[in-house]
Amino acid sequence: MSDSISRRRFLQLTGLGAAAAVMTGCGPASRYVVRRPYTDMPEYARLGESTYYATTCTECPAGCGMIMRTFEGRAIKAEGNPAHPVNSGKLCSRGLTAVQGLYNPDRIKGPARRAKRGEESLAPLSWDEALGEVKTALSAGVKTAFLLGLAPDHLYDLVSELAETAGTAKPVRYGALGMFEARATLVEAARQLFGEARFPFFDVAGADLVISFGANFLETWLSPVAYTRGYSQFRRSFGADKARGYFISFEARRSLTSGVADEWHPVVPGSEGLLALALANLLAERGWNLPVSSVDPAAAAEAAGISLEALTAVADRAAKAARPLFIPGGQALAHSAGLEAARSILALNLPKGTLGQSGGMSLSPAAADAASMKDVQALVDRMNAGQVETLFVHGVNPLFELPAGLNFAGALGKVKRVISFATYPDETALQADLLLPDHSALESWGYQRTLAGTAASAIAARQPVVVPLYDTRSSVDVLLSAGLLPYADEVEFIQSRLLPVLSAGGGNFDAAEIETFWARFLQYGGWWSAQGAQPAAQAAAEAAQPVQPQSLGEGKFRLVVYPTQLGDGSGANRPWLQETPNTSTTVMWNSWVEINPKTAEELGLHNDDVVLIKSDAGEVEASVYLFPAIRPDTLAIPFGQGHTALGRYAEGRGCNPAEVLAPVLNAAGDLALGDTLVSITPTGRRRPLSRYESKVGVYGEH
Amino acid sequence: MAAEVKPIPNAIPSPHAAEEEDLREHLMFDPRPREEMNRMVMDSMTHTTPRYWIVVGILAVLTAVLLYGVWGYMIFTGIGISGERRPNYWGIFIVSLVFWIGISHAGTFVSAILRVFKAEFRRPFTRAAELMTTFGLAAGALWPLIHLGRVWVFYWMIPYPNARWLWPNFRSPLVWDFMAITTYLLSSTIYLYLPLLPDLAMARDRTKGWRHVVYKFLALGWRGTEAEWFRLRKAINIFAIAIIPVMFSVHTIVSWDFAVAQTGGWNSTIFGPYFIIGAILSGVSAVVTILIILRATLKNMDYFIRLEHIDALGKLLLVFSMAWAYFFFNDYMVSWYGGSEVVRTILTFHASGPSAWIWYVMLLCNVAIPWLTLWSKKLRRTPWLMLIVTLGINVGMYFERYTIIPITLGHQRMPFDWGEYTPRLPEISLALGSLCLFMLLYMLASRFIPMVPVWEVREGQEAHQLRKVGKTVVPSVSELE
Amino acid sequence: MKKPLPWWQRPWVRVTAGLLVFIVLGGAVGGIYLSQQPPEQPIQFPHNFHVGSGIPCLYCHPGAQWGPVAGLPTSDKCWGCHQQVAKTNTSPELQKLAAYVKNNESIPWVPVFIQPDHVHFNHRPHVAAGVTCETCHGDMTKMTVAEPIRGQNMGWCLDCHSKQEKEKWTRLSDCATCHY
Amino acid sequence: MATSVVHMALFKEEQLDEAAEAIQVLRNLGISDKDISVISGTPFSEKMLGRPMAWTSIPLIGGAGAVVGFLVSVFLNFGTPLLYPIQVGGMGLQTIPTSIVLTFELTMLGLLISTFIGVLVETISPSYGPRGYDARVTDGQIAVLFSSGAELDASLHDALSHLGAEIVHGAEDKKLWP
Amino acid sequence: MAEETNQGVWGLVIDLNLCTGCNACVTACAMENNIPWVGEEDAGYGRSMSWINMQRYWEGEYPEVSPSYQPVMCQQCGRAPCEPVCPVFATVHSESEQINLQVYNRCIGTRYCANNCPYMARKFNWFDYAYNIPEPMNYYLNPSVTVRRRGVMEKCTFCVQRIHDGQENARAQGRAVIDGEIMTACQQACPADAIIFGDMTDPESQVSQALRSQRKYVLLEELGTQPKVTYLKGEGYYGG
Repeated sequence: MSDSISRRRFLQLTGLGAAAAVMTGCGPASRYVVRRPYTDMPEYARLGESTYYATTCTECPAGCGMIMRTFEGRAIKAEGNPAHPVNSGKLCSRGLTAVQGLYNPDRIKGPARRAKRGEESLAPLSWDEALGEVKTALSAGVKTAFLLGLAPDHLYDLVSELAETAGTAKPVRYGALGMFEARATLVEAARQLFGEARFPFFDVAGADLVISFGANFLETWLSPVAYTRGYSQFRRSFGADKARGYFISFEARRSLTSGVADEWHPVVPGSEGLLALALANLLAERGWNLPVSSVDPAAAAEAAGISLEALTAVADRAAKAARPLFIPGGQALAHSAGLEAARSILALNLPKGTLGQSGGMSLSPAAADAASMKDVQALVDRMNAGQVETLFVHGVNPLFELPAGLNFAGALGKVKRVISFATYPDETALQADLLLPDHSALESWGYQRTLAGTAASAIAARQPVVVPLYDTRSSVDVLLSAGLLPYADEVEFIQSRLLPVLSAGGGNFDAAEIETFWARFLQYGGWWSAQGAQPAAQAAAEAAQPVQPQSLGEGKFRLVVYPTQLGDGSGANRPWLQETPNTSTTVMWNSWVEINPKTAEELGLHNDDVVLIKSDAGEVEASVYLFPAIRPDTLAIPFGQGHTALGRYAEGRGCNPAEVLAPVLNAAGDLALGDTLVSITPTGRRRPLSRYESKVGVYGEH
Repeated sequence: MAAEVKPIPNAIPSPHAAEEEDLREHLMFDPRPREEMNRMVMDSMTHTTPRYWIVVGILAVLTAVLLYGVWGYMIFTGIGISGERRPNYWGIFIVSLVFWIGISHAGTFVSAILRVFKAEFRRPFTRAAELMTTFGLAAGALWPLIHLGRVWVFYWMIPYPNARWLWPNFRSPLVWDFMAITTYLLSSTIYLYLPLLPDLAMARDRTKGWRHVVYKFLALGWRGTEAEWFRLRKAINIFAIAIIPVMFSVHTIVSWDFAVAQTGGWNSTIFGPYFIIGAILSGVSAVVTILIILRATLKNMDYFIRLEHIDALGKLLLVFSMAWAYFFFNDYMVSWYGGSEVVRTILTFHASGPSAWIWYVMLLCNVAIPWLTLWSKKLRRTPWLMLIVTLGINVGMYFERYTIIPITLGHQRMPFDWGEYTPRLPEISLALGSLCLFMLLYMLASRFIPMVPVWEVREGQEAHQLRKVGKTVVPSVSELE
Repeated sequence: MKKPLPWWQRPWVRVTAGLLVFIVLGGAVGGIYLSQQPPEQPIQFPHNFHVGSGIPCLYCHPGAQWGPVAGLPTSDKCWGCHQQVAKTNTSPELQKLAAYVKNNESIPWVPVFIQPDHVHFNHRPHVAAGVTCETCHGDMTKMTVAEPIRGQNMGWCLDCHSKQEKEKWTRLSDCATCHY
Repeated sequence: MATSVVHMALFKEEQLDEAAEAIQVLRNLGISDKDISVISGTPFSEKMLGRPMAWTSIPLIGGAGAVVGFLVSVFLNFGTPLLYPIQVGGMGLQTIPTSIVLTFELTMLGLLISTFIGVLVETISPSYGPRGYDARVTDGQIAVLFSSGAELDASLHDALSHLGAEIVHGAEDKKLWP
Repeated sequence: MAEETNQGVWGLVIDLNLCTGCNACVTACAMENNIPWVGEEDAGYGRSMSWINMQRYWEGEYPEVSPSYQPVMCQQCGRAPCEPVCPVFATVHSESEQINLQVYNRCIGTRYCANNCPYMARKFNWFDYAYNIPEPMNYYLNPSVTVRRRGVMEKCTFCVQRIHDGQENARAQGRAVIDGEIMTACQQACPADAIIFGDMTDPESQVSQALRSQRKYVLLEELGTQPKVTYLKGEGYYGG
């Protein structure tokens, strides 16, 4: 503990005064600028040189290791942690812009009370009063509900413990990324096949053939940096040992992931399960040990909108491959038949006997209590029934991320007290009665279990890299302040949770007692075991029931909603994420609707025409982008824009496609968002999209 | 003066009166006493109507707001208020630069080249053309400054010893530009001033008050002694000969701003002469425009500036329009034949892209209209038509530069980075502002500088005599030198 | 009638012209002079006394030997000695130091030798190459608060760089050495 | 000729022949060419009036200016890159083709500016010969100025009047430039 | 002290076989080099400041349509067309680092260099974008990199500040720079390891090894600019 205190003190002493100096201009005016030196300089600090802290990226639940470069008390640059098993020193755009979240000018600067929900005006609140409110709320027992983000972190553990010991309701978790990935479906399929509810991990690096069913594993899927690393190895050829991997993708639109595929088959969304069964039959013909189902490959190919030859060619290629890998992605699973599809696709990985080996599938060692929409729906039902007095919201923005058809907003109105721990003034915070802002991730302690980015068991460490900018307080400390749990503060809680790991051993470092373990844990950026876990013995794989994709009515289109670099939408307040062009379309700062040029021509639509996309659940407006690589019967809208709150960089841009998603669940309890059918109506208006690519010549209409 | 040719005194009635009457259409054969001409010129300078001052006032306000106001605003906010973007890093600013520098070629062309080749019709309007050169350069020299991102450090382009040990990069065409424009501005101003000395002395002798003081100062004590005339003639001769290569070099260097770049569509050896021809075409047509306006608005000018002059310049225009078309064709022909895909894409884009109308207007104004009208003597002598034609040529030439600069820049080797440039209001305002500045300077100068070089006209009239050959009278030109 | 003087000989013209010249020149000279003045410091720190009593520069500014920035001493470092110095209790300047230490505030020093943003200066190679502190910072035995060296601009840097060995000149004259 | 007075004979515009005649008359009367000067509003060459050739150093000054401009350009092109060598674009430090441009411009600038300076200097430097001025000169009249002793007054008057000149005795010299 | 050893020639290799077009390099570059964002309107107008253009080209017709990605940054030409045209030596060839250098404070904003860059790698500060970053977001600005003001051209520098840091560290420790020790920000972030940076004169360096690939090509080789950035063709589009 002394360690932590000295760290905190150092950070305070470093001060923020020096920051101002950097920004002043280069003219004579900046000649004399006041500098505030340390009052007491820590011995390891060297003036004018950067200090690096290992921490964990919290931009998505993957849990990449991050090294933050700090300079004179300011966080300067996020870099990957080279020792971390998930990302090996690499980061994606979201992680790299973490500092823009930390220093976002629109952060909530202190605890506050909102007189009227939905209004921006706030009354200041002291932390003492705030803690009093929390204490009252927690004492209500089961009438107190928690809605948390997807991250499997220490807060979730704490709230779970709180639920057990103090009798509050079990925390509900939700995240838009989980919705798009249909995590519960994936985990449930793994449970049905292997008997354990774990996330599968696909060792792309060692495979020689990857067949993806709508998995955007190079963008946001589960652990994109880890999979991109694997993809990089997959694509390399090491002399005679390993040929360059071959990548086949079944997806309705050519996403960034499908974009680099050697073969792309634009299949009807929802037909992936059928295709997998057909592929199984074809492979069984070629000698694979797979249960044969009644699916006729020709009929399946037709239903999927591809040719039988293409499907047979895929089967031939797979039959020849030494280590083929079949990846079920969110677009294949977020359907009413998603669970069957997941099982069919996962089952394809079994016959080659590569489970747990290089180039094969394994199960993540961490237990996955994947959150599903079913839980959220249950929470909404309880809220509607008036069984929730206090709702704590942390790390999730349900009013933005949930499909509007669920009517979370209406349910929220029945909750007496909504307490938001939000760091940024998001849509949910706008409807909260109390704002008890948490530190931003770069200012706080924590740990996070790694679920999907590695076959090894790993716990990533989070530590503050700068002194908190504002009068914020760690949510764990806030909850502990009620005195219901026997921990003095956050760090003590975390350390207590690390004790089992300490005793297990076999990780990247050894420590005799918790103080040393803690120091090293922070220094290395986490603890991870050297060995990957083997998957359990497989259960008998019986063929899933074939389910035909939904039929398309007249004037209706299938809708693909996919997450971009904005992730679950919380990235929308990072100006550089907004200005990082979407690679496929190069659009920045806004939402668009992807339409096949041929369809657009039939509908008389041009680039930048504003159209109304309407489903049974709702409607949104966006500008048209003629996208050459999407099925003519499918539209696609990126997720993440359309904020009505969340600060100056996010507000009022684009549309939120969650508003058109119907609240239909599949067998595993995930939202069947792929079943959404929409119609498209021109509005007659134009709104030019901000595109990075050329708008004249070969790309645009003159 | 050839001794055997006895001048036929104007006063004596001639047996060939009818033929003489025809010849009187020419200024040179329609002499008036020097005193009267002096008075006419002085009247043109001193007689102002309220309308004149209203126009000057409006122009002054427009210049202040459109040019200096917007420029100041741009300096304080950034050059982004213009429509420039990647890849069209140069837009109207450089178009206007090339345009005004081009305009400024006319003065030297009319005054120096025609002087060296003793084209007598030049005499009454050399001054007007030289003024156009100087003011055109004054308007043009603003543009390199306006277009700078950080105009407050423009002096880093000037070679001077400094504490940083740094000199300009003399390998940069922009430094050549800077030097060439400076040289041209200085020498054309001097070249305007030297032949002005006798006229300033004339004005000095005919004015009182502040004008007298100023003219007295400017005339440098001119008396008209033999030595002074001799020196003046010497100096003007040196200038007339030396300024011609300077003029050619200036626009060649402006063309090198583009031609030395590897940019597709710019990298062409033909750009030097192409630009010069274009410059002379636009300059001469601007001279015609101005002469027509001067003739219509300035007092007594219809005596000095006659249809014969507009007619003669019209013929020149036709020649230059043809020469321009030749170079234009040449540029296309060679690029097309060379088969460079980059250049072919650009040239195709000129004629078929979203800005193709600019290309067509350019050809219409520079080729079609001049060729259709200027062949006819009758049309050449119709001032309002010539005004339209010459204004059209200048619009066409502006569009030519527009095609060459931003449109070409938008279509380079990286198709992903192609772009289209649309000028924004501040840029257009600046361009109009510089036009206002030019007009303002010209109008003010017309009140202050004798718009006609009386002594040169008189010199010409002295030299032009009628001579009887056989049964008729023919003009004979002798030289006074 | 008295002949009026030409305009350039009239007194008011000449006086105005003189005034203009004076203002412009005076402004320029004054501006340069003022920009070279030492700034107001929170404590009138006597460098001459400290250096004179044998304290090496690197004791208080240790960053110069290992990194880009020499650094300003922490108030703890000052107090380490001064709490044992009797004069601390009597001198009014030292009372300010005592106040800062007592309130645990950092002393708002104003750096005198500071490069603009677009210049990246690194002390270490200079110290390693044997450049003494006085070369750039002047003789501190003669100053109380630090005073700037006149005309410390790019030419000043280059003057010294050009005196180094010829084979180093390529690197020492390279723009990227300081500007990036 | 300390005692001599400057006289002026004014001829009308078209009386050029008479003016030339008058100069001959003056010469015949023993007035030397350097005591005669002619001022006119139109450039008549010396030959027309039968006067000795004037002399000017303007071409020399101009030439000298050109040389100075050339030398400056040589320094800028070839000297300054040595002062602080900076490599650009794989070119040499001193490049001949680019230097030609600047050399030409600066040589011309030197030539033209010094020509003008020559005019300026020669115009404002004191000149010899009889001085005097009449504003009618800029109206095209030709003034023959000469200084002579009083003893010649009568004969001069006759001869010049005969040629049609208007004679101004004791023409005064106006201060035409500050 | 290892003084004045050969500084080497820095080179960058981008393996298009591995590049997924994820744009992490673009963001990493922006975060490292204080590149400001310009907002929706200006970004759409072509004023985005990002030093890496992630170029995306479509080939073929649906359903055989496929994108290809090519990150294009300043190619650090050996014979850079941008350099000689600058009137004030604001863009020069750095002899000691063997890169093409932009001296921000010397730039007067003629934008000629950008016109003359065939790779369109140069970006211009049309407004005071970086100076208008609201407090406290400007706290993350990297003190090792000059914050550019309006009217100044800028471009990829091969993270020259990192090169300096690495060399300085090595010199302070009296050793030569180790291959891989100096990383550009884009290379460091690239999840696919498609970007390799290092000394091209060292035959053992990763860059030199990558440069022996048959797949290598440079952009617009016909212009003779001698770029220091080399691309390796994507294998999907490569016959051999």
